[in-house]
Amino acid sequence: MIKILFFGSIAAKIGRREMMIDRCGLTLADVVKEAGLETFKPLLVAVNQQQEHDLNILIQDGDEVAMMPPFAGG
Amino acid sequence: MIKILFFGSIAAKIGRREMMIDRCGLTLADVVKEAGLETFKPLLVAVNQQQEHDLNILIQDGDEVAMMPPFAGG
Amino acid sequence: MNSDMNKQQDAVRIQEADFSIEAEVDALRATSKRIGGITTFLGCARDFSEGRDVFSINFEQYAGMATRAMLSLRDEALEKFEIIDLRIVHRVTTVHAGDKIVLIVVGAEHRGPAFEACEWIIDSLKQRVPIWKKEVTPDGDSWVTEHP
Amino acid sequence: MNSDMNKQQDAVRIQEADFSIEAEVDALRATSKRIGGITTFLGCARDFSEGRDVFSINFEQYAGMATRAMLSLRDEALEKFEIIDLRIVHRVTTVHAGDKIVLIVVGAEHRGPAFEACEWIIDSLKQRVPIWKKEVTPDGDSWVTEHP
Repeated sequence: MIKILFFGSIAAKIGRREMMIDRCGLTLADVVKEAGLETFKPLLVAVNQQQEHDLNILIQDGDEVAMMPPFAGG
Repeated sequence: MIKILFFGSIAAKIGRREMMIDRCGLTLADVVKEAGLETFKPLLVAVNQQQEHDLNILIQDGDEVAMMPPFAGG
Repeated sequence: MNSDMNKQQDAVRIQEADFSIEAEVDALRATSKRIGGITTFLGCARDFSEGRDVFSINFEQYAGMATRAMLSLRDEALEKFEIIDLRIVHRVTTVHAGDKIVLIVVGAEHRGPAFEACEWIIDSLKQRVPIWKKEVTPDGDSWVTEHP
Repeated sequence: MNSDMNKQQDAVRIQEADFSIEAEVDALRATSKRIGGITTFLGCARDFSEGRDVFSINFEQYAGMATRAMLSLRDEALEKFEIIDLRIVHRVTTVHAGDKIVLIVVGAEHRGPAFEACEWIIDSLKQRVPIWKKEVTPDGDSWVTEHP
């Protein structure tokens, strides 16, 4: 099971904050596509709370993937 | 009457904080000499609470002249 | 080890509650008498942004990752600059004009590195810490996308 | 005019008493809701200097000229940088390790000018405000001559 989290304007756009995917062998790019965010730019992605720039990595069962718009703290 | 004020290490060196001179037609350089500070370096001088770099100006009766080592606030 | 851990986590916090600048500066000063200069940056909510009135700002964080990113900023700054210690507190809640949002406190022996580090931390925080804000304006809600 | 004068003199002070950072920052924030970033610099007494222990530091000022010089620094900074307001408080008394000496608080719409102005003010204060300090050390008294 892969847990996807949505934040900020992305959560507002998608209308939810969380989504589960129960499939194996997905790349990070596949997960972004499953979430319907392949055209969302700029999109920041984190895997298990670490920012990840390589969309080709394989996502493992139990991973937490976050879909994030650019940060705006401070 | 010209009032001369001494500050910081200069007051410590000269052993007093104030001195009066009752003479006319003195330049700032003369006043520095009267105070015995012509060889003290670096010496900052203020006339009536404004820093003064021109030692040739004439000091007027009633002026307040300050003999100051480099500042060390903060 | 455990008390070091607590100390470090106390030095970097994300919270709803308002904070005291004095208390954070005092906590920093208590860590070393070698500190000669302390710089702070306080970010406050303004009553307008890009020409519009702003009623309030709602903050949101990626809990966990945001704190981890701030801890790693702190470690990196302690490594990168000649400073003695630093603290970061960021509120995640709804704030109004004049309210405090973020505080960075940096202590060093000399002021140059304290200024450098303080500015680097707030710049880096905006780029690396997963926090977002939505401004509530007369024209509706608006997610802030730039790093001003 | 009179109340402007009072406000300005309150914003720049030389005093024996300790000061509150929070109170100074609050006083600054009260002047405008357009302030988005506040930088501060706090100078503290260290317990050693140039490798020697320091028991205490005695400050001395040219009363009158020191305040005038600080007021003119403030005016110049408000002119020179894109900032909204600023405050300067300097203690002139005997302080010990860890004691607060000087505080500069700068408020601006954006943080860049606030950092720039704050650093410029402390640098300029050291060069232009007639204040001196004598360190009391195990080897005797020593006037501080450098601008570190």
